[in-house]
Amino acid sequence: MSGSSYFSVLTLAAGTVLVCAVAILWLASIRAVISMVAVQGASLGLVAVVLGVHLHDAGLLAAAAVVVVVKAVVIPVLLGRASGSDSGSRESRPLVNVPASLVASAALIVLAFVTGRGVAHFVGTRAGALVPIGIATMLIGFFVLVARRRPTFQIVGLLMVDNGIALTAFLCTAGFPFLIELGVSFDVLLGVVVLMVLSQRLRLEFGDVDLDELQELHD
Amino acid sequence: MSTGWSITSMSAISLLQVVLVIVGGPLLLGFMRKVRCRMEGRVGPPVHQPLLDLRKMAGRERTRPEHASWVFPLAPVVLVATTLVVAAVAPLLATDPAFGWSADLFAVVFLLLLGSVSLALGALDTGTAFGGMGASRAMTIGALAEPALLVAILALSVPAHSSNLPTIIIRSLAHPAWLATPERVLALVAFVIVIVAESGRLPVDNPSTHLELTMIHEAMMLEYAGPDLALVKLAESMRLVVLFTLLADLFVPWGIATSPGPWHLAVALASTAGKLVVLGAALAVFEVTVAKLRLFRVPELLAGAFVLATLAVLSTLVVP
Amino acid sequence: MLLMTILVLPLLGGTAVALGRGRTWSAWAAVASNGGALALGIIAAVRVLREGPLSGARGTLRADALSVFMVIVIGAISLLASWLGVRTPARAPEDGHRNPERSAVYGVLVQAFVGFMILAVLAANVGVLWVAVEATTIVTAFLVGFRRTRGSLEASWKYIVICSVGIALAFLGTVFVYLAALHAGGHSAHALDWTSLMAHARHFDPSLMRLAFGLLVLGYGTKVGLAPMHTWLPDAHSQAPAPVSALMSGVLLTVAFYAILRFKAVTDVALGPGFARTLLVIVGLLSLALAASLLIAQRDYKRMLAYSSIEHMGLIALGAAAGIRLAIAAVLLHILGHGLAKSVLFLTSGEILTAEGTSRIDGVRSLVARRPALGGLFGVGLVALLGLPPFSLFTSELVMVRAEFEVGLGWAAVLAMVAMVVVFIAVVGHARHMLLGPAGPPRPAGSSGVTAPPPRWVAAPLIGGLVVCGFIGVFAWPLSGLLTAAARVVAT
Amino acid sequence: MTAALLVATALMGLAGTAAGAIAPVRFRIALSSALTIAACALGFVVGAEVLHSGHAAVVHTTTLMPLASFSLALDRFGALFVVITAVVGICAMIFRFGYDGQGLASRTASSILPLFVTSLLLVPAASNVTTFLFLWELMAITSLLLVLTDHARRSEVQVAGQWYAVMTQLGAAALILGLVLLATRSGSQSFAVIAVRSAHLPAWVRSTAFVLAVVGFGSKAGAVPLHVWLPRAHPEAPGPVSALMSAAMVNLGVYGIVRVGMGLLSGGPAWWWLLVMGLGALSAMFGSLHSATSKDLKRLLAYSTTDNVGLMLLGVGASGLFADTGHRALALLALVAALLHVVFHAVFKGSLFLSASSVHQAAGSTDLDQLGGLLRRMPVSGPIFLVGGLAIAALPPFCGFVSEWLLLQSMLHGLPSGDVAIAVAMPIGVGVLALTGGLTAFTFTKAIGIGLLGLPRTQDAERAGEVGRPMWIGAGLLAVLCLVFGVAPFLVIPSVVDAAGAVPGLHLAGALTRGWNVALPGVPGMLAPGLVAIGLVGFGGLVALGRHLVQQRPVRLTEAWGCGRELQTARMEYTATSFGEPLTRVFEDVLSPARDVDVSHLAESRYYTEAAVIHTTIDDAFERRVYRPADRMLVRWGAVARRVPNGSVHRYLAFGLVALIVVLVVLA
Repeated sequence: MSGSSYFSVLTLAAGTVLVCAVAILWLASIRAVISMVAVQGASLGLVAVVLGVHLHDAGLLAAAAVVVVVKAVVIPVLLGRASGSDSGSRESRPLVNVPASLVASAALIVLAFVTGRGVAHFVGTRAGALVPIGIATMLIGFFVLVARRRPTFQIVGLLMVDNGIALTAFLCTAGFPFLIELGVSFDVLLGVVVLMVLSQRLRLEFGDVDLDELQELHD
Repeated sequence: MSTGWSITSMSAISLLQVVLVIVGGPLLLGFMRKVRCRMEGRVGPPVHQPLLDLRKMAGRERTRPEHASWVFPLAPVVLVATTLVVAAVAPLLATDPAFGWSADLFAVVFLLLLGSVSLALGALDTGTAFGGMGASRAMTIGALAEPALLVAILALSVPAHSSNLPTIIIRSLAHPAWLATPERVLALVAFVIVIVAESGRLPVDNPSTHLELTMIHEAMMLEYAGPDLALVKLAESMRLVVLFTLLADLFVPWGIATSPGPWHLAVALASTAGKLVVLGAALAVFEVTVAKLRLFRVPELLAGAFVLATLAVLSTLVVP
Repeated sequence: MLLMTILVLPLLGGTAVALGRGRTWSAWAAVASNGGALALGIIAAVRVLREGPLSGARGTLRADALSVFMVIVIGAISLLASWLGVRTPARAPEDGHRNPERSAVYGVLVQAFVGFMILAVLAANVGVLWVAVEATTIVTAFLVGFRRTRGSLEASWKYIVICSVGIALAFLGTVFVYLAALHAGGHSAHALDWTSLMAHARHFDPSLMRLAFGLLVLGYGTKVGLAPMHTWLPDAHSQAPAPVSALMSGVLLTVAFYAILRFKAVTDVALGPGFARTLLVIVGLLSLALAASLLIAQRDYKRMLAYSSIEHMGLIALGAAAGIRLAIAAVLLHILGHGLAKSVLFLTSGEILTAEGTSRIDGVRSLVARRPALGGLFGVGLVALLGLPPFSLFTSELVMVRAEFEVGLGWAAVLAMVAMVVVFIAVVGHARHMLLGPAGPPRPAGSSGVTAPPPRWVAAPLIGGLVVCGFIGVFAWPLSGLLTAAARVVAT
Repeated sequence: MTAALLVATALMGLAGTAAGAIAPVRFRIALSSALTIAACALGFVVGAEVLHSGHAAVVHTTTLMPLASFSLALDRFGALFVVITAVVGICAMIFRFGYDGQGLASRTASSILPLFVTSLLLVPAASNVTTFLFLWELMAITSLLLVLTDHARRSEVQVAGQWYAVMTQLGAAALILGLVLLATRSGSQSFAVIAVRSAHLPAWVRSTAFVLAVVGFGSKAGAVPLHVWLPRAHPEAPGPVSALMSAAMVNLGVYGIVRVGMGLLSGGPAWWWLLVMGLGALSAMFGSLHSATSKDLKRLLAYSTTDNVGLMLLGVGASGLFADTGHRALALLALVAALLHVVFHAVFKGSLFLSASSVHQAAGSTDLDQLGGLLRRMPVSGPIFLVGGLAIAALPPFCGFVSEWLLLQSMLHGLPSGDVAIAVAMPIGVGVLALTGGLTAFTFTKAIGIGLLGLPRTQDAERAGEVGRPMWIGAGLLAVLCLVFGVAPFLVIPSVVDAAGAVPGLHLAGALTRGWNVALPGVPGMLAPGLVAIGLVGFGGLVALGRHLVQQRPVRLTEAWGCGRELQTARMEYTATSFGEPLTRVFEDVLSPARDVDVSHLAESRYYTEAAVIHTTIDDAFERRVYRPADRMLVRWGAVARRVPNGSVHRYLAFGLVALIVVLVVLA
């Protein structure tokens, strides 16, 4: 792969991750959001593949495979199944409405680009220059956690934070040693599974809940 | 201490002082009563009437309220004993009675306080409302008089660098200029107020009243009879004499015997008698002209005395 | 081999529970396995002191004095917690009777929890440490929600979401550290080993390390319960079954702090001591202020204990900020002392909850008179927790204050002291209402079932925990060598 | 030798604790008390030996106190306090053999009491910061637990315990900060090293440390305005404990101020000592005023402790002031006066608290308005209280008189020194001393007169009888000491001079005693307490004899006359409230008493009154104006803070997002 095409593919993939993040913020339907998550996972995998090919790093390719399997296939499927019963439900009254969320996400992206410049500069590679995209994805994910009421949205937000960080990691260091990468992915998977189980249990015991109804515990 | 005093002469002086106080007390009271009566245009009883009263009381039966404990009969004894101890060691007639070195002004104050406390306890022991009332009022006044008294003593002690009575008197005899200093005058006024208050005279207390709600000292001795009553009355008059004599000796020490010898003593006796007569007459005249203060105005009087005494102390520091 | 055994033992206990389907003997087997871990930890400590750091599993595990100290802390508290946990599953309110399957799940999860914590402190590699800490989150999420009440599910949700985010931030920090290590010439396979990090730290890029350590403090600080990401802690601690609360408050928090401590050492080499100090002072004071403020009007005694944990984590952060050996030794002593006292308190509060049927402070009265054993334990535990002698928290707090003054953090120590006084006032006020007063007539029968005092075998480990806490506060010899050696690992 | 004994003291105390914890119920009290007495006896021997020889008893080990070391070094100054504690401890423990009230027999109390006594004994020996603070806090927590002994029966106990806990912790925090500041700046924990190096510390460090120490120790000593716990906690503690607290524990506050101010810091500027004198004056006045108006016997005694601590602090402050202006002999004199007052206060307050507990046990109350007539019913305990009361009122021939006299003398002789600070401070000091002296006489006239004399006011008081022998022996020993020290102060003064001489920089040319008498070197005249006693007894005997001779008929018992009342009943007696009423009125502005009048009318007509009840309650002004508002502020703050974490996971996550953004912005 030539240098410039490598970089444009990389940019495209990383950009897709960020665009998916913004899209998730925009969308209200849970089913659409889950498909966006799948796209985001796939793009993340693509980033890893491109980097792996470029650097001739077998470990990175293996990691890419794990990422694709876990984040683009398993988790979306699980999410879809878990929210099967209420897959038609929507985030009807987000804590921060969609226009304001989009403005906020723009601000977060600016913030990420300002604060990520130092790291990008330090990494020194062309891939490294894309680090702010990872940070921005993470921040938007965090914002989803803060601004959305549905349990599924929070799981998605968590995934976005994770994807953002994973993207940053790939771009910065071309990934961790494979075993650790595996452990990390496994942890993420388990975490999502646990959350899904919990949300199911919540629904079973208390019916359809918004998370901000969970305010029984406080001082 | 100045030399030349023998043990015998010192003991003799002490004995003389004790006798003077025992006999002089009632006589002083009688004299004061006479003066008052004269001023009020009455003849009044003879001067030695209080002595006669004491003798009569001594012959009566002793009684004790059935609920009272041993404190009740003990109180008059302690009251008299404290006064006698002061009379024996304080330089009333001469600068060196027996144990004069131990005659400390602060100690004198605490001894007299012991007497007051024991009388108050005796009054409380009767369990009557009047006993409690008298004790409460007497102790309140005592508590408030004490600061003024001690600070006044401090003012007198500072120039002499000692609170030892003979030392103060001897040093002020040696420095007559001290006597007219502002701190002396201020301390004198404070002293007088305190003595009036402590010994239960007008305007603080009216010793001749038996009007129930105005009594202070009288209320405390209501239950005493016979020799006990005599002791309490005697002690009251003795304290007055002791305080007057000390006042006179501290502020106008001339006449006090500074060396042994019958002549000196005779002069001292005469001068002391003269001072007592003057003081007694003055107090009697004063008592005729004022009315009794309300109980709750008394603290103001004593606070005034305290301020004067404090000023006295401060002026000892300002005026070298 | 030794390290591997320590790591595997609790898991063996867990296997036993699984095989025994949660029957009582298998629960006791788990207790024994935790005891064994403690004993082996002590043996490892002796060996480390004599021979230097141990390693195992082909370099994946490594134990220096700090690690073995943490192993001992984990061992001791897991022993206590699993001991009291023997009868916990039977108490889950919706069951009424012993449900073997759930007992087994409970036992296995607890043992896995313990195992992951041991892995975290024995890991030679930062990445493994991260994986282990994240794993504890997942395992405990089920334990927090074990009672399946609305409250416990809510707590469990908050716990896992907040901690996952936090730990993700720690991962980002780790990524940056890795980046710095690679640029400083570390080999990718071992660049994240503690030894390698410490060796190359001098060449790390300062601005990157600043960002990395900031993220690490924020991220691991979430698990430690440091403000502002402490918010999961009171909910989770108050809803989890008592032994789980005890484990979480007693060791999980400090295992996460162990990570901060390690990274602080790296940061100190890279940046000098000033940066990490500033950061830790800020979070420490923030946590203290917060804990003090929220304890004043606290209404739930388990939450009270949880906020007290936040307070103590703040103190530990301040101690670590001082950073000198004395301070670190005191921090470690505090970790052990707090772990013991807090776990005893949580376990006791579990017994109180079972006996009284409420965790509200105003629902519990005259405990000392009505239930002398529980009231006494709770009272003595609070005395220990408030930093009064002879318990070790007194000594460690005093030494931390000393160390703070020595490095010029006297002002922070003064503020901390103010917060501690407020905490003291608040806790004493609450404790007074709970513990003191007349026994009065027995409560109406409907309110709760158990009135009998806890059996001896329940009281014994609790008393033992407090006795140990007092012992290490008075006597220096068994621990001071290990403490100084451990402090030397991370303090300059 | 002394070191070994010191260790033995500690071990004996711990054995007492063990005995209290594990001995069977039948032997529990006997065994733990006996071992505690043994510990006190050993402590007494060590203290006496150190006082006598001047060789410090030194114990040092690194086995105790992790990350620090345990170190004791008992010098003469500390030894004095050990001896005091030992004496009070022995008497209190003897008392305890017969005392069965207030839950002191429980296992908890039996095991903690010896520990409390042991920590009291060891605090003055501590010679490094960690050891000192450890023992100090041990003393605080054990005493707190002992105060709480009777919590189950009276809710006041809980309140008292809470006040005590909070105030003692405030003090401890100040103390920790002050001592640690001193230790780190001097580079050593050891008191000896600090004492050497502190002179080179910057002035602000020295002053800060001193002020913090004054706050810390002042709160333990019960100095106003840190006293609020004392009038609550001392009365609620079981008898022997309140005696130990009032007679031994508060002393250690004075000990600490002297140890830090004069020992570790070797004296300081005049304002330090004016501060101490100011606190002392305030405490003395406030304490004596409140004790004069209290109607509960133990509360009255507790306020009187504040009063007496004030006098001690006056002496200590005067001493420091003199030392600062170079009057070393005067400084020593003032310190001796203060320490002598510490000794005597321990003796009379110990006997007062113990006999007040006897009264409590016999008559079931310490409310003076429920007592009366007890002197006849308690032929031994009554006189013991009487003696203690006369001693505390500084009346000859009892011991309080001697120390107050010395205090007055030290102030008198300081006056001409020409220093402005002294010139202003001393007259005020004398005034305060005098006022409190008068008020104390008032107070104890009331306590004795209302409590012990007259008619019993309740049936319980009517039925009261003498308490068991151990109780009056314990209290009686102290009462005997009141008299012995009052008549023959030369027995203690040289030791106190030695103890005060251990404070660096103070020395006295000559002795303070001449034969049986107390005399200042180079000043004519002296105090002859022995002579006064002989005079009183002699003249008293003569007067009594004379009375007997003039009237030999037996005394007739009569109904009290009372200006002609037909029937004397206890309802007509003056109560403590009415006794204090004139004083309450005089100081109305300071005390601001609250009066409630409940009038119930006859059913037939509301113009006729059936009964009128007047309640006068006097709150502590500092409690009302300072502590309660502070508490309210804290509560309000807590209520505000509680609203921030509202349980919403979104809000919690928002905290995190903000924190993350801050981290990114600041650090990246």
